[in-house]
Amino acid sequence: MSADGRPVLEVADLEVHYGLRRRRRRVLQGVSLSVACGETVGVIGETGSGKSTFARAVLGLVRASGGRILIDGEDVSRYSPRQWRALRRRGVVQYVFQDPLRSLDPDLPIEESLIEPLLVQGVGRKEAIERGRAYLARVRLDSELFGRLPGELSGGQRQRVAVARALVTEPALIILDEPVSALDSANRVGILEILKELRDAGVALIFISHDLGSVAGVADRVAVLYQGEFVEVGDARAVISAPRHPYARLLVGSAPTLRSAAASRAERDALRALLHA
Amino acid sequence: GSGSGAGAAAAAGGGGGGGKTATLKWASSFFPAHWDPVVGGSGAQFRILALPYAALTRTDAKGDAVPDLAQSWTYNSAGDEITFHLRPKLTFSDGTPVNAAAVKNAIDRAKSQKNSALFGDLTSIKSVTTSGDLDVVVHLTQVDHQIPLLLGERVLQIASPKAAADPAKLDQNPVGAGPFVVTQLIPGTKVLLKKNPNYWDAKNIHIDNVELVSAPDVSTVVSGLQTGVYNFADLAPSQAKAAKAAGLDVFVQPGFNASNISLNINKEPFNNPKVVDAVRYATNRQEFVDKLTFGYGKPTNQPFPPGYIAYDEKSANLYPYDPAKAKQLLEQAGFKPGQIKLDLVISKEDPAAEIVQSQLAAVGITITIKINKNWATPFFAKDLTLSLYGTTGRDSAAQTLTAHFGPDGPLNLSSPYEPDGFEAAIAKVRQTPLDAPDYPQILQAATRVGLQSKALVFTYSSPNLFVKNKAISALPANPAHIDWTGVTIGN
Amino acid sequence: MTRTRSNATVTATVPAARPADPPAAHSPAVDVPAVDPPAVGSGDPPAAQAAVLAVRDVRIRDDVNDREIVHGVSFELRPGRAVGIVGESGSGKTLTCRAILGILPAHFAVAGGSIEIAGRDIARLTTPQWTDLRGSTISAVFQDPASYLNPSLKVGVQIAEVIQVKSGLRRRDARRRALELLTAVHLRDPELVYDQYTYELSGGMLQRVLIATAIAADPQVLIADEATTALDVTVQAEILDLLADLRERRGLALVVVSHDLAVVAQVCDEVLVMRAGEVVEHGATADVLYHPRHEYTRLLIAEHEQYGLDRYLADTDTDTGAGGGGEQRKELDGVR
Amino acid sequence: MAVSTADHAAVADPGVALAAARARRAAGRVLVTLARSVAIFVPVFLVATFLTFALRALSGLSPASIQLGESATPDAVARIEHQWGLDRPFLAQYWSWFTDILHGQLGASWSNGTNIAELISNGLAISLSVVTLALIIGVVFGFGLGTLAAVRRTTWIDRAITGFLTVFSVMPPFVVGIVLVTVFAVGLGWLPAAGYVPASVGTWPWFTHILLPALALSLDPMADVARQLRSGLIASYQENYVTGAIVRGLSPRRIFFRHVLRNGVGPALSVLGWRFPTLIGGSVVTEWIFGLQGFGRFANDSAQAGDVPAVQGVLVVSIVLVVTFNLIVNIVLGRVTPASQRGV
Amino acid sequence: MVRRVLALPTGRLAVGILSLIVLLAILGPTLAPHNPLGTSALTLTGPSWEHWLGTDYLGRDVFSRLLAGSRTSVLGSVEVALIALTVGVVPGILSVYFGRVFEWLTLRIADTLIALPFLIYAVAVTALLGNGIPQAMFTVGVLVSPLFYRVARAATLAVARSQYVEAALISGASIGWIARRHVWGKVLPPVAVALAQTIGVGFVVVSSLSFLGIGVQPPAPTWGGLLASDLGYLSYQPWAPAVPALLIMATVWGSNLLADAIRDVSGEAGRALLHSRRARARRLDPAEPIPAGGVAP
Ligand SMILES: Nc1ncnc2c1ncn2[C@@H]1O[C@H](COP(=O)(O)OP(=O)(O)OP(=O)(O)O)[C@@H](O)[C@H]1O
Ligand SMILES: Nc1ncnc2c1ncn2[C@@H]1O[C@H](COP(=O)(O)OP(=O)(O)OP(=O)(O)O)[C@@H](O)[C@H]1O
Ligand SMILES: [Mg+2]
Ligand SMILES: [Mg+2]
Repeated sequence: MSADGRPVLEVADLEVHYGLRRRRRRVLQGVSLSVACGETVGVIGETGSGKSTFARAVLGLVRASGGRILIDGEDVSRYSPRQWRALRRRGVVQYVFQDPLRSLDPDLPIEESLIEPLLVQGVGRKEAIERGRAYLARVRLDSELFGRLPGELSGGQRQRVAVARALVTEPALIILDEPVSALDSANRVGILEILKELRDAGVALIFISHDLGSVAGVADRVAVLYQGEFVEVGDARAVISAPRHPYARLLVGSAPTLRSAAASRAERDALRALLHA
Repeated sequence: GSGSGAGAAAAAGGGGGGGKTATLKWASSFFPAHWDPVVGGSGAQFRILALPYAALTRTDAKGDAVPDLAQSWTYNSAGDEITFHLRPKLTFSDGTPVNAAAVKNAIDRAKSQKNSALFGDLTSIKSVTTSGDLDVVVHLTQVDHQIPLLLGERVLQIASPKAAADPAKLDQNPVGAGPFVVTQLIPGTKVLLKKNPNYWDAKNIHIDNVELVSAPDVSTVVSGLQTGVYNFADLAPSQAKAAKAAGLDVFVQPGFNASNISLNINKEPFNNPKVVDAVRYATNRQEFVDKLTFGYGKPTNQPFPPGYIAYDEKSANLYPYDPAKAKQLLEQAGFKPGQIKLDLVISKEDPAAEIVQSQLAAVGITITIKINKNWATPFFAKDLTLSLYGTTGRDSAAQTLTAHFGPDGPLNLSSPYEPDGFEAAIAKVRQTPLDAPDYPQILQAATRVGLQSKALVFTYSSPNLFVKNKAISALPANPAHIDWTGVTIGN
Repeated sequence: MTRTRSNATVTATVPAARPADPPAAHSPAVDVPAVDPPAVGSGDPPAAQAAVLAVRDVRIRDDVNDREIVHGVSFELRPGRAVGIVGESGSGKTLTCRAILGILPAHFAVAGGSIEIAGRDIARLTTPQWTDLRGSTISAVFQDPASYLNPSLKVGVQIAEVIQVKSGLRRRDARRRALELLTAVHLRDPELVYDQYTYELSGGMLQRVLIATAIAADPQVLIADEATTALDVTVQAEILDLLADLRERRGLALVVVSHDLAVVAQVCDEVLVMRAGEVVEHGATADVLYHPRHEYTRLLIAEHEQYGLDRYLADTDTDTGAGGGGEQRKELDGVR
Repeated sequence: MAVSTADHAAVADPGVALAAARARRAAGRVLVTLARSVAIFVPVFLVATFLTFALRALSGLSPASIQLGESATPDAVARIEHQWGLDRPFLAQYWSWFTDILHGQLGASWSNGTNIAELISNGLAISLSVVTLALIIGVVFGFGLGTLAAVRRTTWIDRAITGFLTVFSVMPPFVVGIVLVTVFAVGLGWLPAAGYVPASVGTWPWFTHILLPALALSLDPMADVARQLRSGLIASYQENYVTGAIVRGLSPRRIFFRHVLRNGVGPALSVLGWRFPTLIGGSVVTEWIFGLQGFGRFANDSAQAGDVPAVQGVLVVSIVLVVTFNLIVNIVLGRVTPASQRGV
Repeated sequence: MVRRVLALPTGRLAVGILSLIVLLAILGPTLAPHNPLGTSALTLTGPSWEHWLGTDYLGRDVFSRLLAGSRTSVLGSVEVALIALTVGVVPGILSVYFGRVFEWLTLRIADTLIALPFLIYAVAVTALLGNGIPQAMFTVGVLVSPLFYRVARAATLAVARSQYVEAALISGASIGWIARRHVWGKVLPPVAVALAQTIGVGFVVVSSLSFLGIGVQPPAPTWGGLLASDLGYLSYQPWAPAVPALLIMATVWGSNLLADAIRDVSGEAGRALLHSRRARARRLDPAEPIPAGGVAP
């Protein structure tokens, strides 16, 4: 493990609410996590458990209603928009959105979307294009696609563009929200290998995925989010192979593998019952 | 299906020939805003107010005063007191008797009511007394033989004193002793009247109902008559051809309208008499007649059309059209072409202004036309330098003359200026009985003096044009008045 | 030869070993008990064994840059069977599915080959015939379920609508039937869900609603294009159960597009592997996934295995021997 | 038998309860829309009335010039202005005017001293008849044409419709009016050229009298509705849920009426909300042509005469009309597309 | 965008018509064969060699007046559109970013202006505050500005809530950057559509006002003014209104066509349209615009 111990991200007691007044609902509560340089933390959990919300809170896209977030040692929980902008422009954090179609400007060719972070940082256009293309090649995207609009790509192609965009500024922390869900296994491995390389280069990663195999393969640690709380955090292999919390067990049990089917419905129902008990 | 629409229209428009009810459907561009004659003033609406109201006198085809509610009148020998003898047993439509008290009330109201628009016309009248039930004695401030003409339909339509006790109410519910009685009135838009059986001359009124509405755009008036929505309307001269083509009667109501260019000699550059003269010479009256009245009007350099009793033939050629001379005068006055730049302020769009503009431009005076809704305020406060005005004239020529040339005349933009000798000439007119043989000469002499005024350049007289369905018989040719006596609506 | 299923609930016992028939010519003798005959009366004799969907050498062309995107896809699908399509991203899987449904994007066209649904060539279908066919014979579920439902209609109403139109039931009966379907897809509170709008439901719930709509008119073929990609594995498991259930009970034939080989392995009888518009390998699931012949397939499987859960579960089996779900699993009895 | 009825009742009961709950929810939604619209209405009303009132101060007009005619000497003017209370401070005037408005008093006309509220209500019946008919014609034909164009889009039908609509919508209303009169009244003699007959006299005469002006007025909303509907429908045809509906085997007709129309109709409906003020405005011209003594004619006459209180009254009434109409449109919109209630 | 518009036949037609009109506006006054203000004794004559379109009621050459009036007319309605644009778009975009107070205020003002029937208001304002095209234009411009406000705001809102803007934010983009790069492109097409529409509205309103005798400043000719005055002399020159009416209609029609073309080619739908056109051109069998489902997916 190449984690050198210095935390890039520290989240303590994070609490997030959505909605106003009567519709106000708590989505995250008491979430704490610390990610060190070169460490990869996988986040798995139920649909709607708040994984994306966690990411968005860390990135300052939603306001936390409680708790503290430290990025690179800076407490960003009370940052003004201006401070946020300064922090982001340094390219410290990046995010791969869960929905690549909606996170790419539908009217801009993908190349333009890709180099945007570089242009914002003040990199010259020519250089930005060069660097951008290098990353597109790295995610194995055909050069003839560069000029297309996002709507004209297949799901997987879009997803790779989104990943390339997050990598292009070489940030210290990347949060990836389902970066491989729409990819075939070959391309997935490609991306996962890139992630591993990044990790080895000292980049901290938060890897949100439904694909337990990928998580287990890439992450050092895994956090299981269930109804807005981390119910289990621990060494990746340990959590995947021997989950303790009933939900984690249900999760692992529900995943089919190439060689074995998922647990039967009866077994899963039993675990559910345990969960609700 | 499709025919019934037309049927409905035709039924509505047929006006009931064949002995049925005769209905006059009149689309008027001058729908009265006020139905209290005192408030309504003496503008063009008096023709409509004459439907429900009668006056002491009216005018005949020659423009002379003839009896209306008063069957006769007598002046005292000094000429400063006149007694009107009313017809007996007349009532207003609310049943109040038409008596001397009612007439006194009407005159007093016109002189003193707060919102009276008439008090300026009645300066000759000192007071009114009654003598018996039917005799009204009017005491004058000066000898004035114009009173029978003055107290006609134009200035003194008489309302029921009972109704007039509440002038605001009267203003929306006219009660008079005229040929018709208002049955329904929608302010500003529509009024329904029926024949007044108690009108003194009711036997000569052959119209049963009148529907008077405010007219639509000029371009659709004719089609309204064509399809029977109306059978009588005011007509813009430009539409006369269309009306004739549609088989309608176009007729010219004689009148004494006259339009003028008003100058203010108290202001630059008209304080220079040469500039005023230049304007006089620069005016081509025939052009106004041709382009604005489509041949229905007449050029005039006086406040009435040629042929009117006060029209002074001797002055007819006073300042003939001579642009060269106009330029020369301007040069003499020290103005280079284009140096004079003036605003011509008018109240609403008017092609006449464009003609004035082009004629003055031809002699080197640059005019900018300014349309100002607020025009009346500066005009009557005599603050404007240059404007246009058109008057419908008065039954009393003396009144017309003083309005234009008198020192306080509302139409004299150069107040308090008046031409030399005008006051004396007018006084002489007033002192001359209307039937005196030398009355016309004296009157024309007054006109001649008045025309020395540098404040007014008269241009043309436009006619009162009307269009009617052929079913309506010819109207009496009383100048400026619309008189329904004897008019029939048949097939 | 024949495989049997013990009970209605799907267990992990999926296809028994099957002879490696040439895929296009499956022996008609196989399995599947009591399947409804095709609902659409075609000229063909109502043979239960006839293919409900036959795709023959379908080519898809992009008219804009005049290029062929898909170069010949063929497979046949019989009632109760499931075919999986896996392969490279951008290889034309979605386009193939859309071609089968007759809903290719504007400037794409089927340039060659034929597609038969329940014995009818779709190239010759008129609009009303298409309307007849879709929903009741063939239906589909896509990724991104929210966008495939009308945001301004209650979801229940949209299910009932299909039932009303397709089965001619009256409103009240359609509603009852829709509620049954919502129960059948394991939604917890069908009455409540019935009256909700798309934006009030989570992704997993929506996907289930969408499946309920898709199967409302008892289609013979269901196309599931990455229908479970966005879902977490617990929900995915339930949806896969549901699909298996439908196969079992109604003889529904499935086309499953997925990147998750494990899902395909669990659900499908037969697999197509696509790459750059080309079918590189096609055969029974067990053959293709466990004895891949084509190099790309091998790569695909190897890559899958590299991050496959099996590794870790296998770890457990040997290392800890207890705890995880691993040892409760039944091995897929593929040809090992 | 008995069991089955009991069963039935048991099934029916929750259904009824649910229906009631649904009805309550719908009513709640309407109330919310209402409350929201009222919340918008109040500031709109305040700002608009203030603007309206400020007009008089800015115009410098006075009743004197209207009333006095040739006797408008400065003295007389001052007298009249005092009588109308125009020599008081601006805000005091505004306040009394505003409180009067709240009591439904629009004051008296400068030109004839009549109660403005009365004058306006006289004309309103006419204008509303015409505007409503115009709206109906516009909406019916607009929907028809827009739909046809959208369904047959990029074909010659679409092009013909779009062309037709643009040509008609760009004709100034007075030209349309005069053409209609010339053709249908004078030429064919089918319909009266001008005037108005109240519905109490007879529905048919009433209808024939308002048909031409309504037609003249309807072209603009027709074109607008059709155009909005066309693009709304086309956009909504591109949505995935249409694909979804196709895949479910719904007929094109059904897809159109139940799915596409419902979502595509939003912009066209909100345009309608917009159109209403324009129609009221347009009635100024049509009424002037067709000799109708309606609201628009009154507005024009008062404005031309410089009758400020009347103009203010007209504006206040039109604001109220428009806001009310928008309220209705909002409620309809809310019912048709509940999704639109989210967010904004 | 320009190229895409030009790729459509309707776009080309619109641009053609509008360039002619613009040319007319620029050159018109100098092209006039007669003095447009010069009266003569020949009134209301029919077309002749000397006066191509005859003369008006004051004997002025109608053709010259039309030419001379083109600049004022075109500038007038462009002025309306530009006033509406500036008054509407800027607060429309800012309302999304400038906080709740600003948002609330501008929304209420926009609501208010919408609630004012603009023809009535234009009549009122110009009648009460003085005649003249500028006043009328200004009033109309301000009164139609909510159209721009709403359009701009809606487009901006949609963009502001979108994930790609969030993506840009995460990269540290400033509001200005986002506005330039993401918002502008989305706001522009609907604004262009609104602009083209407003030019049309401007024309119609100004000619309506002229018809009512408001907003004309004689003797300067405008198309609307000519049209309105021609209607008064129908019995002499029944054909006369046709010419200014056609000019007005052509302009309005051109702008509407342009608006439609912009709408058709903008965004994803536009690209799809162009693609399908290109595809159809390539395809040999012509008739298959609608896919088998009967409706376009
Ligand atoms: N903008 C929002 N407003 C209100 N509620 C929201 C919003 N965004 C998300 N939620 C709700 O918050 C909860 C958590 O959502 P989130 O997107 O974080 O889930 P997730 O774990 O990422 O799920 P998935 O695996 O489906 O992506 C969900 O119940 C969701 O419905
Ligand atoms: N609307 C479109 N316009 C242009 N090209 C398209 C469009 N849709 C798909 N393509 C192209 O067609 C090819 C096949 O696309 P398709 O969506 O079928 O891929 P896929 O196999 O489903 O991939 P994925 O697994 O990534 O979803 C891709 O190269 C894609 O870029
Ligand atoms: Mg998420
Ligand atoms: Mg796909």
